[in-house]
Amino acid sequence: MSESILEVQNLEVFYGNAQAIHGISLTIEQGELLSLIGSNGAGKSTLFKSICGMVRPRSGTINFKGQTTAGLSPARITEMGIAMVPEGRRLFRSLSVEENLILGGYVRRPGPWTLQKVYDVFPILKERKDYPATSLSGGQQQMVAIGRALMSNPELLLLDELSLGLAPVVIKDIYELLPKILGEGMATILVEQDVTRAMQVSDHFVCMLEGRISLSGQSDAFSHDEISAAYFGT
Amino acid sequence: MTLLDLQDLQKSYGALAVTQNFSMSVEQGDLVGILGPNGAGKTTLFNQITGTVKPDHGEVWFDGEMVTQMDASKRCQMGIARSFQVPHPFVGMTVYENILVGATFGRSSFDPRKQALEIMDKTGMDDKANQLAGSLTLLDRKRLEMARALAADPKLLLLDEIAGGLTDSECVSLLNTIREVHETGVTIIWIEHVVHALMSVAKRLVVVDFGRKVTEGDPETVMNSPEVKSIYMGEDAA
Amino acid sequence: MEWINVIVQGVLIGGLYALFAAGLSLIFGVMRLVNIAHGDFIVGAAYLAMVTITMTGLHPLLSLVIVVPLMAAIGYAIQLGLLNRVLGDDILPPLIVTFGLSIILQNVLLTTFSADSQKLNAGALEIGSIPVLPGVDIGYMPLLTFVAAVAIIAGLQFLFYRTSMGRAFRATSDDGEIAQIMGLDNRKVFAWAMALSMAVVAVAGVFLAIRANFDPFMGPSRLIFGFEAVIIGGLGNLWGTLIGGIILGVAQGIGAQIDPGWQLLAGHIAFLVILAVKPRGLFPRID
Amino acid sequence: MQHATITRSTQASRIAGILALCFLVYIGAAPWWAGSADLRLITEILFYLALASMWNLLAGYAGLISVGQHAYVGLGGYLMFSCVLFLGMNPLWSIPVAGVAGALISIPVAWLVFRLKGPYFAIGTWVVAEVFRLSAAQMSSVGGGSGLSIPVAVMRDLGRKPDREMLIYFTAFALCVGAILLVYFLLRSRVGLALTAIRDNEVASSSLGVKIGRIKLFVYVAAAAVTTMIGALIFVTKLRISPDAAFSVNDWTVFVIFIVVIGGIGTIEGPIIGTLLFFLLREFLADLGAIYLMILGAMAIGIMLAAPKGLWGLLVSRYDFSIFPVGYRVRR
Amino acid sequence: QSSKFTIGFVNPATGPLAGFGESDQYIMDAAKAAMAGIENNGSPVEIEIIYKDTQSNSNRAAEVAVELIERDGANLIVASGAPDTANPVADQCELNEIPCVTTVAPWQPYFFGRNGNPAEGFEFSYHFFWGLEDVIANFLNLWDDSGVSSKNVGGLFPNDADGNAWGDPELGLPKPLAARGYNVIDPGRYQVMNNDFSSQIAAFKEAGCEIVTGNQIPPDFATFWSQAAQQNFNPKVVTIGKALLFPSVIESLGERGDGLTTEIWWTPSHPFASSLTGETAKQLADGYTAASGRPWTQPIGFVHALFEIAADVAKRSEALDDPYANTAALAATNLDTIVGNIAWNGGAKNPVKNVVRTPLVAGQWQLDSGAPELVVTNNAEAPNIPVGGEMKLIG
Ligand SMILES: Nc1ncnc2c1ncn2[C@@H]1O[C@H](COP(=O)(O)OP(=O)(O)OP(=O)(O)O)[C@@H](O)[C@H]1O
Ligand SMILES: Nc1ncnc2c1ncn2[C@@H]1O[C@H](COP(=O)(O)OP(=O)(O)OP(=O)(O)O)[C@@H](O)[C@H]1O
Ligand SMILES: [Mg+2]
Ligand SMILES: [Mg+2]
Repeated sequence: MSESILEVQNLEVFYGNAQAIHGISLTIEQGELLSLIGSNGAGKSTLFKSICGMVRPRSGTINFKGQTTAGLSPARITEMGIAMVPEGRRLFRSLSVEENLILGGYVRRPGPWTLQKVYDVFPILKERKDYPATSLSGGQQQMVAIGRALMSNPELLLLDELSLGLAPVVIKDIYELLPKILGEGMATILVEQDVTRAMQVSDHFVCMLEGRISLSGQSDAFSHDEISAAYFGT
Repeated sequence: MTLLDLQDLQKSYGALAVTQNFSMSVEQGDLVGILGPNGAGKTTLFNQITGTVKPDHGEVWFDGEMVTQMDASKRCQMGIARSFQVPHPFVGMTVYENILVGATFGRSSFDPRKQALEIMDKTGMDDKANQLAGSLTLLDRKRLEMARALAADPKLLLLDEIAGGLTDSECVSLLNTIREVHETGVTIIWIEHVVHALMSVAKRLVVVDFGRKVTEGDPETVMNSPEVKSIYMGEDAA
Repeated sequence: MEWINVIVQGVLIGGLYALFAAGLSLIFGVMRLVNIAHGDFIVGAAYLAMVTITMTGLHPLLSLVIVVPLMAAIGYAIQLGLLNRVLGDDILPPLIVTFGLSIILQNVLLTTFSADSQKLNAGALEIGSIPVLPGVDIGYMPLLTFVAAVAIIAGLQFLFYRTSMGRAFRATSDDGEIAQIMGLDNRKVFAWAMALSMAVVAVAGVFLAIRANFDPFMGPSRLIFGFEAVIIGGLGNLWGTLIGGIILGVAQGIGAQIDPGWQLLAGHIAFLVILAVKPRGLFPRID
Repeated sequence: MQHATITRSTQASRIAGILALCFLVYIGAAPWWAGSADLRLITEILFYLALASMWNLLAGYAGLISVGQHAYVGLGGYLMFSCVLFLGMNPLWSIPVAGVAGALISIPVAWLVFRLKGPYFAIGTWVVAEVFRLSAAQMSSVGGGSGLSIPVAVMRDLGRKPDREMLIYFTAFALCVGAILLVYFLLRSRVGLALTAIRDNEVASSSLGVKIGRIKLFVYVAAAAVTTMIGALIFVTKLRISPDAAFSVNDWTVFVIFIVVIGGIGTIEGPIIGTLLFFLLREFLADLGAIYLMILGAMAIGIMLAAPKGLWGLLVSRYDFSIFPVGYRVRR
Repeated sequence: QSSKFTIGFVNPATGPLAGFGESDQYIMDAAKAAMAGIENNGSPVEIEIIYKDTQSNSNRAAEVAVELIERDGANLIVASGAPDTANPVADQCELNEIPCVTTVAPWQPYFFGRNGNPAEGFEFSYHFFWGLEDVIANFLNLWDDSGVSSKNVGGLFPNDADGNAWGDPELGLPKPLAARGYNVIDPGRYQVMNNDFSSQIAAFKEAGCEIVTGNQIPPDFATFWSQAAQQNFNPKVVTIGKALLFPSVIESLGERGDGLTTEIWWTPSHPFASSLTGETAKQLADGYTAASGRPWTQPIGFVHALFEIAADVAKRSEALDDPYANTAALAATNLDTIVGNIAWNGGAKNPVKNVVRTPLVAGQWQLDSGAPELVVTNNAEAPNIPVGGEMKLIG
């Protein structure tokens, strides 16, 4: 019996008539950091949305902690322990920084992450806690998005385009904090444009191309060229 | 002759500055590539050139006229056409009708129906003429983006990430189309993350980050600059 | 003195309009729903109060204890069972559904209660007044209505900006999709918003019914003032709604002073002039 | 490659077109086969069909959801009365005059309401209609709040009863057919192409050179002009006008909206189906009074839940088919 | 052989004017039963009554009138329920050449509102009700009875057919009131369903009015009346037309309904009897109360009279299927009905062609017995109608 926390099998997702995901299967173990790479429009965000219940797959199964998520509302899935940092941050613009964080803890799952803990990791957020969230700089906003996801004490954290629009130095900071953030036991899937960086932090990787998996395996098992071929489909 | 001249553009959304002191000029017949990290402000730059977004400060000159406050439709009729990064097809219309919109309302065209047919053939969409645009695959949506823009008979064509998600052979045929269009005298600015595609046609590259122009120059030099390697390619400058 | 009286009475009427508008503003802000049946719900609440009073013999103001939760429950059910299913980018389906509700409600009230106009009798409260200046008297009821409007708006403001439910409302209104993955059930959040809106409707209905006669068909003519107040104030701004109501009331009062025929016209014209100058209202909060 | 051709109709639509034409001729000949009562009913159906087509043009094609079109119906009525009473005009000749005046008046109104978007626009148009109603009530020369009747002598001048009815019928027929053809040809023209594009995506259409503001204004003014003319004719048959009747939101806007959404918004055929259904219901159920109205409301809700594209939309989604093709087909 | 006579009946059964149609069904059924044995030229007549609801909408009133004429082949149309119903129906009948009898609208808004020319009158439309001159005379009688000192009278006139006629400076109340020394304070026409009477109240207070008069719909009066109290305006006499017709309205005013005065067109104590059923006014009212459990209302008598006239025409017409013959029979009516004698023969009671004036008295709602009771307090204009009590001042 493996420790796999999430199992996706033969997933097919459509937007109207357009198919975005063509039969994807993957598993992730407890505590593992999986990086999901792939060019624009490969279907990474769509996969995340399917896991969270924001889009309904046409076929295939998603099992979280051995239990299917089919037919569950996104709210219910969040309660089960999945959280996402969405692409483009998508903070609530009429809420302050602190309110955004508090809302992240809406489901009140028990666990290590509290407001105080988030402020400890991102001290700058405490200084800005009463500002409207969208008045922060891009990097700070990304911190809020991460903090908001952590507040639900998830067992599986989905990070979509973690370093999108961030200055290199901010990215560096976040990546340095990443092990501390993830701590022990939290499984994580990371989507990242910055392939090299993603490979450095992850245990395994999956590369997607046009809705299919084009390459996957141990993060350190492939050369840069092999990965880039899978990435661009050359 | 300078076709497009951007002078000291500034744009912010609230506290977020997405275009900062941006100046750039493009000569008639140029083929300029723009690259930069996600969220660098490239698309926003296009929006300011086409008029869907008005800059907070600065001027846009096109074909010798100041167009900063002009409507998007007026600018299109002057000869600026674009494709959208997120394809915006008219989902309730067929492919042909989509292209016909460009041909009918774009820069002077005396027989829009015929022109739309020609463009459709040129971009290889003829076999999907009667298909509803809403039912197209991503790839075809992107092709349609370009076809529709071409139908408007532009002097300046703005392409926003149209090679993403294309296979190699598709990419080659796309590059051929772009070259053909360019040879007919159309000036092109192309935003692209597929660097090798961009490199193979662009005469000049402009790198954008945080809404600022980081470097610009001929493709080889730009791509080899340590700055670009680090901020864009995620490679160590060393 | 005459003009002072006009302004004072206009401000007081503005309180009533703000009561009509507060519930509208709430759901307009949270879910972008244009509730055409809002006016009819107000009238429905008045009838509900009437039935409650006949059955229990309570004072009209005390009947709120029963009418408010009842209306809130009705709102919750309507939202969950009906309106949630038509909410979306297109504003037309919810508009049509509430149009349909409006017509149904009017005719249900008509067949149940007949077209006779009704009134709730609040006894001495209704006719008493406080003389503030010679020629200027403030009636207890208009004052009470105004105070209720201020209290309700302050309450909603508190709820909206200081409580967890308010955070849920704002978050869902900002980005419903992401709110869901924070564990919020959009449909329930909307249902609560509608319940709250209907609780305010209940208060508005009872105050309206004490102030003046009501009949099954008077909803739409009240609704339009509510909408105007919301829009003048600016979307999503509750205090703006109160100011919108007051502007309407005072404009109508000034119009009436010139010629009673100008009373309503003056209110509408004030509305149109404000929109011509500020299409998003005076104090927009949400765009 | 150049032997590709563009067609705008299919075999099926041509056959349907011919059938529709036959039906049109049959309806046009109604004075010869219908009794006086049926003729009046058909006249009324034509009014509603024309009003519904105009509202559909606005809301279904141009995205202008107006809840204030009764402003123009009432305006038409009052313009007709003014022409008859003050200028001594023949009531039917006053109709084109009303149309022109309606178009002119709608321009400043458009300037005002176009500043508003979505729900604001809807409410704004309603308020404008209220302003029209209240203003009419202030004008004592046209009866103020009491209303006014057309002198019976004026109507008698139009001819004896059968002649007069035939004359009114043909005017209504011409207006209604004109309204539908206006929509049809407008949609087949570049305006239609632009409208469909705008409906699908405003940003993309304006980037392709579509002048959104101008097109919407054009459509609004055209709809206002036609609605005003229909209003003028409606009140020729009513004989009497009062602000509440002329600017009745239920009669001239709510019912019209119901017709369009029940039939299918954004199609030319939808309002036709909707109107027929509406009158069918009315014929059988109107005597139920309140219950009839409840049924109508429930139907509108039911349609929105079950088939948001209306009955015609439901049909089209099953069988791809159109009597009034406005699209383009490429054949080679 | 029997011939057929179809009576079309148009009235508001639903909507804001539904009060006027509240008793329609009862009266119609009773009338239908009573008309069973009618004969015309010795042969039995089969009477059919077709009822159409206007939904209180004057557009629809015109529509249903046409439907009755064209579809149902009505031989005679009867209608009541304020000018909003009577006028459009009469207009359609006039144009479509079908005889028509209307009531429950003062004759001036009926006649002049339809562009009537007193010299010519109408061809097919006939009307019976009282007129403004009656209302004025009665109101003046009431006020003279009251003995209030101030001669300033506050006027509340809405911008509708009734309000404009009542408030008209030439043809309405102001001129005749001035002739008797009363001065009408008229701030202007307000829009019906008004919710703020502050400016009127201020004007009345300023002028020291002790009398308020006008013509209002019930909701408007209720609003005015509670605002008056709130703003400390306490007139001694309040005489309002239309608003104070129905007992339910008075009931809804509670204590504040006591002492309000109004014109009275019909009561169970009117000394008339039905030509159709032989019932007295009292019997008719009691019958309705017994059947419906509701108090009597004034329109009962008038709606009943419509059917009396219809039955009379059916008896006398020379050819029941000929509109001209029916119109001629209608024009020649001379019938003692439950609202008095009706004859359009150019006598003293015909102010203009096609109109008969019915008697009008004035009275007061009194709450002495708990339930509101409409008491005739002045019958100077129609002495045959008995007085039921003394008028008292409000407050
Ligand atoms: N809401 C939607 N409606 C229709 N198509 C969509 C929608 N969202 C995504 N798509 C399409 O689905 C495909 C996969 O998109 P997705 O966003 O999952 O890609 P991605 O790998 O996350 O790309 P990126 O790197 O740009 O974030 C693309 O073709 C995209 O155009
Ligand atoms: N309407 C808007 N309101 C607020 N912020 C915006 C808006 N449009 C763009 N932005 C922000 O401006 C920044 C630049 O966006 P832009 O789309 O120009 O980036 P880009 O360089 O095209 O990125 P990509 O490579 O991902 O397409 C982003 O952070 C984006 O979130
Ligand atoms: Mg993505
Ligand atoms: Mg971009």
